Amino acid sequence: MTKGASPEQSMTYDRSGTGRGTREIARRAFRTMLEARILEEKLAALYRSGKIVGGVFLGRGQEALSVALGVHLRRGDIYAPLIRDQAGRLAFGDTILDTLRTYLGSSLGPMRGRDGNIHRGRPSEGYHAMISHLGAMVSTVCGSLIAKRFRGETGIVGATCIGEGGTSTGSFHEGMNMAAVEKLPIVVVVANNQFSYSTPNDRQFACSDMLIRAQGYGITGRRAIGNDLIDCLEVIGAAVAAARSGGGPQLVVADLLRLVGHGEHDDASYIPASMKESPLGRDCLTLAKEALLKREWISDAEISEWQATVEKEVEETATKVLREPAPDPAEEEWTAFSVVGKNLSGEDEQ
Amino acid sequence: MTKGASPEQSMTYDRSGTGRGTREIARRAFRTMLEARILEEKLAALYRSGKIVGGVFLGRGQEALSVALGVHLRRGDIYAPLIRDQAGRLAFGDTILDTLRTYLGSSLGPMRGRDGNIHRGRPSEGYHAMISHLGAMVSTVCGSLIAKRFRGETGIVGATCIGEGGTSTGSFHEGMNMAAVEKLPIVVVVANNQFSYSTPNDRQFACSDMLIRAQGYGITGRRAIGNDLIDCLEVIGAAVAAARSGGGPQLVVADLLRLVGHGEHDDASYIPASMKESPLGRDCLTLAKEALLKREWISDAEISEWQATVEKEVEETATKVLREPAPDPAEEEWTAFSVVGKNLSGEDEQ
Amino acid sequence: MSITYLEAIRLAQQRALAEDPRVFIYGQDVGAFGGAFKATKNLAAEFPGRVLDSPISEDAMVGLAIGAAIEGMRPIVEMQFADFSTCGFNQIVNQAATLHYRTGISCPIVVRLPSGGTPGGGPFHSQSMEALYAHYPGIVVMTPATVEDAYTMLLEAIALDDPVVFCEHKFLYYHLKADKLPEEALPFGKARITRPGRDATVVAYSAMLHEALAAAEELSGDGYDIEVVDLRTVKPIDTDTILASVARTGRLLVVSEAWPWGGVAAEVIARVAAEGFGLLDAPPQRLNARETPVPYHPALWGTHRPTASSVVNSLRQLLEL
Amino acid sequence: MSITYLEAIRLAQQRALAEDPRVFIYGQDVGAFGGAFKATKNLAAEFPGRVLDSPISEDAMVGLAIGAAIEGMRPIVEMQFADFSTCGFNQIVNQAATLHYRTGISCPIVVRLPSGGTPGGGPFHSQSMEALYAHYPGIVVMTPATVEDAYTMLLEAIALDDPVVFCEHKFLYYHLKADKLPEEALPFGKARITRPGRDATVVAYSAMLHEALAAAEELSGDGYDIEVVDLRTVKPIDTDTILASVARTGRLLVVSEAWPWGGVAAEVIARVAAEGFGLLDAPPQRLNARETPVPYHPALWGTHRPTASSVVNSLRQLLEL
Ligand SMILES: Cc1ncc(C[n+]2csc(CCOP(=O)(O)OP(=O)(O)O)c2C)c(N)n1
Ligand SMILES: Cc1ncc(C[n+]2csc(CCOP(=O)(O)OP(=O)(O)O)c2C)c(N)n1
Ligand SMILES: [Mg+2]
Ligand SMILES: [Mg+2]
Repeated sequence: MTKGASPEQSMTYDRSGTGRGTREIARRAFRTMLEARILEEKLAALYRSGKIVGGVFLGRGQEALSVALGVHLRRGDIYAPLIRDQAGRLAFGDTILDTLRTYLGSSLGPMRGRDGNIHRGRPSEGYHAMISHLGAMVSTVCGSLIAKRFRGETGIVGATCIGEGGTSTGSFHEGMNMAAVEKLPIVVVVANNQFSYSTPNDRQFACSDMLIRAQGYGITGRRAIGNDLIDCLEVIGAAVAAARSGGGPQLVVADLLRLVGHGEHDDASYIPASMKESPLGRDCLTLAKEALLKREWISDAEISEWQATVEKEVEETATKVLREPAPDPAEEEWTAFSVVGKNLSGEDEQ
Repeated sequence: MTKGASPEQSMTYDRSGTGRGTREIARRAFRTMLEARILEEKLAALYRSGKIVGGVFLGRGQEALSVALGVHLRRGDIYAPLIRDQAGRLAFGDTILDTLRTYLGSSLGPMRGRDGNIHRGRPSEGYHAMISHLGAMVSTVCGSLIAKRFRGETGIVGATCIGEGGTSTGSFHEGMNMAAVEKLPIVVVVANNQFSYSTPNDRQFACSDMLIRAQGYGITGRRAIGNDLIDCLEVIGAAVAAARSGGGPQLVVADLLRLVGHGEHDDASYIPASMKESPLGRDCLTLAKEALLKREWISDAEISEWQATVEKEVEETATKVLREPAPDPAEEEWTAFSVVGKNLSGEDEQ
Repeated sequence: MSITYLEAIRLAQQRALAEDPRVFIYGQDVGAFGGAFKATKNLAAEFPGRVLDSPISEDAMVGLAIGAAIEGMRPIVEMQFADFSTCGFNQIVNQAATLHYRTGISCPIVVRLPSGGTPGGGPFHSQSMEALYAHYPGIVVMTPATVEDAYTMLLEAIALDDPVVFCEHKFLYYHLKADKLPEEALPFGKARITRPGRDATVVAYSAMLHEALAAAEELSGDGYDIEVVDLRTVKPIDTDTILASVARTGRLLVVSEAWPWGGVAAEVIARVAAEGFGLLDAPPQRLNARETPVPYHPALWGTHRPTASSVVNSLRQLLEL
Repeated sequence: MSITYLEAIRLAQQRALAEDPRVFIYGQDVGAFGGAFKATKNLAAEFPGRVLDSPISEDAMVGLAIGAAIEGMRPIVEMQFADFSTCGFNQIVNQAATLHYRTGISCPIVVRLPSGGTPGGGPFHSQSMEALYAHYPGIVVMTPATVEDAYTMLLEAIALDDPVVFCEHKFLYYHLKADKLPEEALPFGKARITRPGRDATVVAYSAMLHEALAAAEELSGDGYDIEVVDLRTVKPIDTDTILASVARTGRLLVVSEAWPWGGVAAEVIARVAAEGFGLLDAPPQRLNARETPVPYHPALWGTHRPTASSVVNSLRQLLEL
């Protein structure tokens, strides 16, 4: 994983657009959203054609929020993305190649066919590989930040995302409370897409506003407009900057809609048309394009060029990965122990 | 268990003291506090003399808060007390006899020597028997309330208590959120005694005020002065009445201090003297006595008489229970299955 | 009409809801959506207010079921995947399992676990957790392998006064079909001799029954006559039926999709070794999943779990011992 | 000087903190208070900032340790009682245990579980949870039975790259004493023949070692010569040492304080039956706790768990088989 992230990209984003970094950050964010969208369309196609087995879980409609976090992180930061974070992952430094290798189970990918789809990461590079159990990654990020504190590393941020449904887990609560007690530089972004799988929010929580929970933990809360890239960049940029400079944990809550099913097997027919047609249902990619065009930070020609470039890369990468070797059961070590345990045990000969 | 509770005792408590029930409720609450205090002193003595094995966990200093909940509950309500709720238990209908039998492991007690001390209850009478794992009883109370809702029973309340430390458990969070989603008539009382075992609040949570969490769950929050019986009766009385009449879940938070160790093995030397000497450290029993005497709701003579009566009952009951048979291993069924499972399985012959 | 294993589970719940007002269903997306696997499809509409979507709170889901059971209800909790039951583990093993012993009040809850591996399921959507729950006293653990058993055993689970962890296998959901559902069932806790034989006994359960049967079929081509026992319920274990089978065949192989350490296979062998030592003509053997998390890639997964062909290999070795 | 088992655990942590800057301790009341059992007494003062009180959040406590381990630390998590580790179960079995397999990054955390029964402990302060964790691939499970092992094995656990569940027995905390602590230790995963003998092998671990030794002593009065094997580490299990012992004695009894179903005893017997069948002169037997929650009353507790006298009974039966 070569992280695209570099120090200057985390300059505070400034809505007025006068700051030097602002335009560049927005451009990079938009390009990454495009990349995520195109890549995910390919994943869906590979799933439909039976090339990807298991499931495909997309972030369509949530790219603005996701990318806004990824784009503000730097080398040395910790990032534990969740289900709908293709855009944030790419911004943090994950690649089209690693994504496809993981979904297709290539033995050359970071997960070597052992785990798949969204359950990927490169923990040694600060990129945690989520487990499925929602909420579990909050405390893991806390732990990595504690380690950095022990080592005296400063100016570091840890970040994770979760859906509003995931906030109902005990694990999420324990992690948030712990982060607050330790005053860790963590940013937690809640993507409130109104449904957890099929379950509407009125069966998930009863507070009028999820953001109030920040106060309950004693941490800073911020609201972002989930399908507005400019707003997401600003709000999350501020949250990341605050955490980085000693402001303690930050909770960002953003309303939006996922514009696909929970997974590609799901037609999301439970999302009412009225909601899809409301402002919440507007596609963040379209909105971002309009906003950046209006500001003349990108041109139509550039977008077309980016689109073509990314499409080509995605297609070529998919073709390549489809030819890569599947993991060979005969070559596998078939042990869950690391080297030390393995050498000493002989447990695995059974 | 014969519940002392009767319908009129849950009349709304009225601080002005003009309501008919107010005086009676306060008198009964005070008498129960006295009973709890005397009983717990006996438990401590039995522990010191080696008669009680394992541990003894007392509620000294927390009787006002505890009793204020128990005294407002009725037959048909659900009550899941926790560690420091001797007073609330007695008010709900638990007895000196059952308490001593459970601590001393008598085979005639409700737990028959199988479980002990605070882990007692009579679930078939709405009195849940806590498991040790903190937070776990919130959802159990929710479940009993759901059952009553299914059966169309109304005017029912479920109640549970927890220390501020227990609010850090995922289990607590899940239960609170679930109660809010289901709009259940539950009252949860948090006894914020500043320490969970030895851990001070600044290592347990970071919010300036635990009460804010009520909003985060979308439920009503109320604050009580934890060592002020009159205030506790009023605030918890209002919470119970609100829950009973369809007002949904209620969170009551009260600051106080436990005036003993976590268990009788613990000298609580971690509690700073300054805190003990602060208003928080004032003994609720003394304060209640003063308040009731001032209002002329009780007299010194009455207190002396109650004291003598209870001391006698406690002594006599202890003497009796100490002579009761211990459970006989040879008579035990040694199965965890109920009748059906047992008859059908033969599992237990191993 | 052809009924799948999944449909049998749905129909059992439908019948229980219809016949017993104490029954309700609680779980993520089980309401209008009908559940992640559609095991509760249409039930919310048919039984208004009795099939309830829960928040993503496995601990509280089980806690709620326990509290309702105390008050006389018969709750069914659906875990979205067995693997997520680790988050409700404490309530199951420390509250539900101990309630009767501690208080004398029974705890008739059913926790449904969509279990076992499927291609592409990976480490967190594939687990077989029966041994975890069976280790604790007080929990009945069922592992139906057929459409008929899925139906009758789920009804049995709901009727039982003890907490039941009901391990239904996702791989069987759509693959397995039956013509009609039975009215009669084997008694609670009884194993079934699915295929009688003389040369060796294979004890299996859940999806592994079918691998064992396929292996037995293959070996019949070589003239071997393999007896296959379906445990059906793994806690309690029907040791008598197993011992009677081993008495006939003298050889035992236990096949399980779960990890070996302390699993059903270990427990069965420990019992047979202790109680039926003299019946054995050869060392009892087991075949389990490999000692790693369940891998994502189908090629790895196919090697990770026992299959008909690995059962055949194990049986050939056993027959030569 | 006389060192208790508990003090050995404290001293091992002290040494690890002194020698390895990557080590820190995290748990409820472990800081200034020194832990519920005083296993971290004075360590917070001696190593400022490295012995931290946690909130009552077992899931997050383990999660924090995992995240720190990813970044190269060597965290020790103290559960206040083993029984509460059910609340951190998911992080241990699904995150810590799978990390190396999934990502190639090892997860060197130690989770200390004050385990086992004591008089008056009751259902929720007495559990022996080794089998639960051992069932999952990727977790090392240690169960020291002596003061010396408590010390050296905890140091070994901290040094190990794999996650370790360290089951220290509360009953041994104060009862067991040694004169000094060893510098040398048996290799990782090796069982110890604590008492050599010819007539039967008793395999035990943790507190049960001492019941087994007392039983062996008693039976020596009758002229029996019992070999006692201390497993020390139950995952992995040192099958070779067990088989070698059974090869000498021909008879096997496994004693465990945990419940029987799928426990260490079942696993050991399954291995010996499969790999050492021909070595056995009699059916291998096990002696476990009874199939109920751990009872509160000492009289019940004393019958619930195996004791020297029940071990003697089991051995007498075994010797006559
Ligand atoms: C502890 C746990 N329980 C259940 C699941 C199954 N599950 C996976 S995604 C999901 C819905 C998540 O909803 P939300 O958190 O709102 O995220 P979204 O899918 O809307 O992005 C569920 C229930 C899980 N992953 N973890
Ligand atoms: C899940 C869980 N973890 C740990 C414990 C051990 N424990 C028992 S009481 C206690 C402290 C509780 O503090 P608090 O909730 O504030 O109640 P208090 O004792 O102050 O009344 C702890 C940590 C437990 N009972 N449950
Ligand atoms: Mg959502
Ligand atoms: Mg407290």
